[in-house]
Amino acid sequence: MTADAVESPRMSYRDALREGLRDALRSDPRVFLMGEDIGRYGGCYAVTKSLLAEFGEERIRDTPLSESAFVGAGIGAALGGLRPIVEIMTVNFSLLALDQIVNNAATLCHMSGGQCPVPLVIRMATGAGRQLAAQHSHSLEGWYAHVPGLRIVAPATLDDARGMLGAALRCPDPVLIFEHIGLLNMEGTLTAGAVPVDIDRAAIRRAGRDITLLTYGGSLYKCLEAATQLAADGIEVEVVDLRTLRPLDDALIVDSVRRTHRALIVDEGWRSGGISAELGMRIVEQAFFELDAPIARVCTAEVPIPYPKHLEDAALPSVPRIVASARALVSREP
Amino acid sequence: MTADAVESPRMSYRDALREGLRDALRSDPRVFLMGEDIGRYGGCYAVTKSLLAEFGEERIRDTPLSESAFVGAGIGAALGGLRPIVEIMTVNFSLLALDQIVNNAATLCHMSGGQCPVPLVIRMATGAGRQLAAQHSHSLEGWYAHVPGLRIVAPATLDDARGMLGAALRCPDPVLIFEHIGLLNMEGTLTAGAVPVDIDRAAIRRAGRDITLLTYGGSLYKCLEAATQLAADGIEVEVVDLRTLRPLDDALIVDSVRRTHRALIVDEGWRSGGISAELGMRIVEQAFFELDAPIARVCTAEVPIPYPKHLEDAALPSVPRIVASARALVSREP
Amino acid sequence: MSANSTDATLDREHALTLLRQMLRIRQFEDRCAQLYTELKIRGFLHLYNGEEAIAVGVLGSLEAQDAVVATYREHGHALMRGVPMNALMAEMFGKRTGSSGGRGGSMHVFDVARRFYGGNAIVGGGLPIATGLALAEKLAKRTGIVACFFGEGAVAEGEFHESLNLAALWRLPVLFICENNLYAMGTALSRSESVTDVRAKAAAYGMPALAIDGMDVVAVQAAAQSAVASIREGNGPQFLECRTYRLRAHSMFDTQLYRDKAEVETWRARGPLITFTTRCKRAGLIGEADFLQLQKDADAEVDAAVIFAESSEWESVDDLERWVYAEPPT
Amino acid sequence: MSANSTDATLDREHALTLLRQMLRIRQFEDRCAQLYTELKIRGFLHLYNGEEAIAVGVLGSLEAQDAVVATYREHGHALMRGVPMNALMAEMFGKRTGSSGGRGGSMHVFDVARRFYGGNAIVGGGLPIATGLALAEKLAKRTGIVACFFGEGAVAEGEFHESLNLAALWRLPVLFICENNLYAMGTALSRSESVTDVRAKAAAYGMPALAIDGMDVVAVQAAAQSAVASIREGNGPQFLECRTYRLRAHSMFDTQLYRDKAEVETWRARGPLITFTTRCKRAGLIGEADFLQLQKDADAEVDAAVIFAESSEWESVDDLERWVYAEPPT
Ligand SMILES: Cc1ncc(C[n+]2csc(CCOP(=O)(O)OP(=O)(O)O)c2C)c(N)n1
Ligand SMILES: Cc1ncc(C[n+]2csc(CCOP(=O)(O)OP(=O)(O)O)c2C)c(N)n1
Ligand SMILES: [Mg+2]
Ligand SMILES: [Mg+2]
Repeated sequence: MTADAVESPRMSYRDALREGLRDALRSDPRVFLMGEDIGRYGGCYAVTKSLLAEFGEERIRDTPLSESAFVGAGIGAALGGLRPIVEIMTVNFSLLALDQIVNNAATLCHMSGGQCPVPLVIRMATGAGRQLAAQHSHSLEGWYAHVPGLRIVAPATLDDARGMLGAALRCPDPVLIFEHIGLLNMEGTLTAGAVPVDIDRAAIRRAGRDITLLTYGGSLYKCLEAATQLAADGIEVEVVDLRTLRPLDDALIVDSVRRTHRALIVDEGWRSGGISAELGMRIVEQAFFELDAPIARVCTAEVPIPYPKHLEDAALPSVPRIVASARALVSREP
Repeated sequence: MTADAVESPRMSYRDALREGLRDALRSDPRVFLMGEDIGRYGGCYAVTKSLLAEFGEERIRDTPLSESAFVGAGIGAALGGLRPIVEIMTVNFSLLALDQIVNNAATLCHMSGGQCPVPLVIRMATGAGRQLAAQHSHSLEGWYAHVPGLRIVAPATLDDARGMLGAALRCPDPVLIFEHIGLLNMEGTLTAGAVPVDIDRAAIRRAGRDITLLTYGGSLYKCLEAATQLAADGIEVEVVDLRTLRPLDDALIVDSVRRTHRALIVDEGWRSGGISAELGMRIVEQAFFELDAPIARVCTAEVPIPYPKHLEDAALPSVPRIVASARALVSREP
Repeated sequence: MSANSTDATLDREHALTLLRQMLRIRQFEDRCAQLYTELKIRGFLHLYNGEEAIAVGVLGSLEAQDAVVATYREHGHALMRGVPMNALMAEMFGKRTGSSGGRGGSMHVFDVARRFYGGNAIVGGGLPIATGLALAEKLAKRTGIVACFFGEGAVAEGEFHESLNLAALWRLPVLFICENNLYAMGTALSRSESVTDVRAKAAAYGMPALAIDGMDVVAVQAAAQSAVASIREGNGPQFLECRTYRLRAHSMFDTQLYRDKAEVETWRARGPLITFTTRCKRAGLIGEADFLQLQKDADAEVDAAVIFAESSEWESVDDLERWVYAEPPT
Repeated sequence: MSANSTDATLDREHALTLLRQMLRIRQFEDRCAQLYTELKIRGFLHLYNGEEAIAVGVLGSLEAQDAVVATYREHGHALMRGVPMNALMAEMFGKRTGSSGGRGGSMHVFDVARRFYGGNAIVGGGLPIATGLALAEKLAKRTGIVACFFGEGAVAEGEFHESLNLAALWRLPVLFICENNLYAMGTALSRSESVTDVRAKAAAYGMPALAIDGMDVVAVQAAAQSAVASIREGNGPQFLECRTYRLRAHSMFDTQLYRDKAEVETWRARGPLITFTTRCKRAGLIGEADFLQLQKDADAEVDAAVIFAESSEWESVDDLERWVYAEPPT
């Protein structure tokens, strides 16, 4: 056994992301990173700190503020045989690159008859909760999941923070990785042997028989906390971490709901037209007659996120709202 | 009575759109139009033909190919007291202006504490069906409907093609109008006195008691045709034209489903995470126990739209697929 | 070409005014930094320390009819535009009495009565809006002009180019002010632009462009006045590059690994407040007592603003969804 | 600066080659126009009539290792890059034997074996991709260069500027070729750019830029060869503006209200085929018989391509969802 395999030290989600980047850069010379302030500044959220020193300017490329050009350049570099990892500082700025993502990355393989797969990885920070207000608090990962040709993943654990990147790089398709800013300081240890991970399947993070909570990313821990509180009342909650938003792991999702007969979806995206609606419809389409209650959702209020903490908190999914919704579903007569 | 009030001549949906523009330009000096090739070229789809001659260069403004700048300039002009109508040639190019639409138009009113309403109208052509392939065939109106702060409408009839623009201009919020390219040549007559119309409510285009078809835009006529075919078998279909995708007219939608107990959603958008999912969840949330069958969807296949006609047809919602899905739902035991 | 100011135009009154305006911004922001460590102000906080001469020089050259578009680093611009310090401080706290009702915070100060249109936190995102505001002036046949501020980092954004072209093509009344502080977060201009003379970009659109010492408030004011006059006469947009330096971190999260302490200290000596004070004293226009008095006045105003903000109410959670869509005026 | 070609460099073989290449494109497209009216080709069809000298001159200067990115007006580029006419015609028909398997049609011709990366139908959308392909060449320490074609209308797009800056900043091996045919659909360049000399845009990024007569195939080739050589040596990107004219409508839906017939006729006389043929005949390099033979050969090739396309199979509807995601190579 190598030194890497001994018990892992405690580290943060941020550190785990960095480990994933380091693994990738070390193991494949075709891999390089580009994005705004990832080098000299050390990354807006310090995820890429110290990578410039280790890997040098050619592979850790600070870009100008030109989201469309450097995302498109990532597509081109992927077509040219490299394995680019593009960091868009936050999902909020990715709107400037949407043409490249939707009209090129997502279409090239299909419209060229399979000639142009785009093995590109785009990482971006997502989510609210830090009082950054309306233009800096979007959660658009579920929105991106509408687009065929893209794969969308959201690591919620340290193992996934480290491991999903490698899986994304092995995938021949464009993969967008959404890293929730609320998780960056979360500490834990990596599971020995947890790498490689897959990016196709959901995971049950807590088993239970009374109700299924479907969630992902930053909301996972709110759901686990809600499950603990509900357990005190004898309500056994199953918590599913979706992990991938496109494709959705219908098999696991539907199987869980078939067992619990009730589903509550928790999503930091806006409610209308979010991934929460798609999850609900998948269940309706595949397990309608096994439901004992309507499917419910706890999502972000349909507002541009306001700055003050009390208003931001009121807008986002919260443990009390999750607990109350779950309780209401469970108490409904079948 | 004026000459305008006598029985209307036959005209196309395209003509009706143009009439709406003419009404607006004539009645309010603050209204002006800008967009690519709307003037000298006469509009990519000839909607704005002859307006330059009538209203002049100041009010019919050909723009450079700078989607982000001229959409943002529309926002600024609206803040400056004008009533701009911005034409984005097609929804496909609107991705280049998404930052302005989502980060500015949709947020300014809320984040300024109500000081900055954005009375901007953005029109765009949408939809597939003309063999324009993967980058020119998007139907993203349902996607846009995810964003709080925007209003999304889709005229499907001549009356709405003419009337919704005026209603949108009277609305103090940013309104996006999606005009389906498949309807442009559709002919009919305007209903006398149909203007003004509202942009808040859905409309029942055909009443029926066995199943509700929820649809909008270009798919409306496929649904009406399917309803005719099903009527021959004694299945009475209610066809709801959503008209507005944000906000959705929950009251009418839920009321219809409560009467028919069955719902089929027909949408030219991609299936996963489309407006179809949101419609389904709204019904689940509000009328679950009144459903006699799972809710079903007929949407566009999850592919970048291919060029050849047989493949494009296979990808899009079609009358046979609608008929088959409706029949399957109706035949299910309650 | 590069303009430099002479003291011929300065008198005591003018000197006191400029100094008061710069000091007011500086002291307001110093207090904000402190309030940030006390957790009274949260989110992102971007200070203007070192760049005050630009807002003071440019905005002092505008009229009430003009409009202003700024970035997330806009406290100085807001104060100069007449946003009351109380309302600004309350906005920093997120209180209902804030200039945006507390909704926006530091990055989104709005005050439509004063034609102050934000506070935009997307780099480059304000330029199209400013262009549209200018289009409205032109189409409505009004005589206002629009001042649009942005950093040199924005020059790399496509929206910058699209907007400059549109404004020049349509000869719109906009003054584009590039606050060139040499860094965009940690990225030096030489790492983001192949040609670091940003005037070359304006030239590609045929827009008159001038670079000036952004540390010299008199030079900025002189350049702004002549640009504004020309724009108001209908000669089309202009571009003003103000060369400056951000003396503090990009935001409160920045460890400044990307630049030397020595570089910062060199620039600190060239800071707009210190150089202007020295110059006015040397010219005998003001004395140390004047300076102390201005400081005291500003301090008192800041104190009062903090008390106002502290004692203001929070917006009710019940109003969270208000203003997603406009309400008819009551 | 503006370059013009001399006939000193031309010999009979070279003349015949250039003429054959231009004629092949012209006749292929003339047939496409006819097939469009016969409803065999559908969707948008953008013809290159009048601009053939550019694709012939530039692409004749590349090597197999180089990569190409073009627009929706790319039939000429595809043919010159070696895409077999059969596969190209089958693509126009949407048949399985087409260069993109029929999926793309006229606007999306791909041939990765020949490093032909589309066929992009978003104006300006190809420039970032070309920049990235060039980055791959550089990082992989290969010696290929990338030729990126676009119209003068694309100059107004933000993506144009972002890409030029990035390519210049990182000294990437790209040749940007602006096919300036004076109109973007119905919008004349003077109505879309405040400065109509597009070389000024390249200058703002310090990129060497040359404007040439895009109707003169020899001049295009000479300019392209020297630009390609310099880029291949590692001197960074270059910009070539080819001044040309679109002799037919923008697409098959265009009624051309925006320009005079007389203007079109003036340009027609300056068309690349007619001028080059005349010139070669005058110089005694070719005779009428040569010309007729080339025409006949091209016609025969086009005839065969139509037969190939007609007799090819449609892709099965069962494969509709294939290639949304990549398949492992079999
Ligand atoms: C489109 C976009 N990309 C990235 C960011 C993150 N960001 C915020 S400020 C900033 C630096 C901007 O630098 P500059 O324009 O020079 O202004 P300065 O902060 O120096 O005043 C960056 C990268 C953003 N807000 N918007
Ligand atoms: C982003 C975008 N906006 C608009 C269009 C519609 N459109 C297609 S071609 C074209 C004109 C482009 O002109 P130019 O770049 O000069 O190329 P040309 O057609 O003259 O070769 C337009 C506006 C588009 N395809 N993409
Ligand atoms: Mg800066
Ligand atoms: Mg052109």
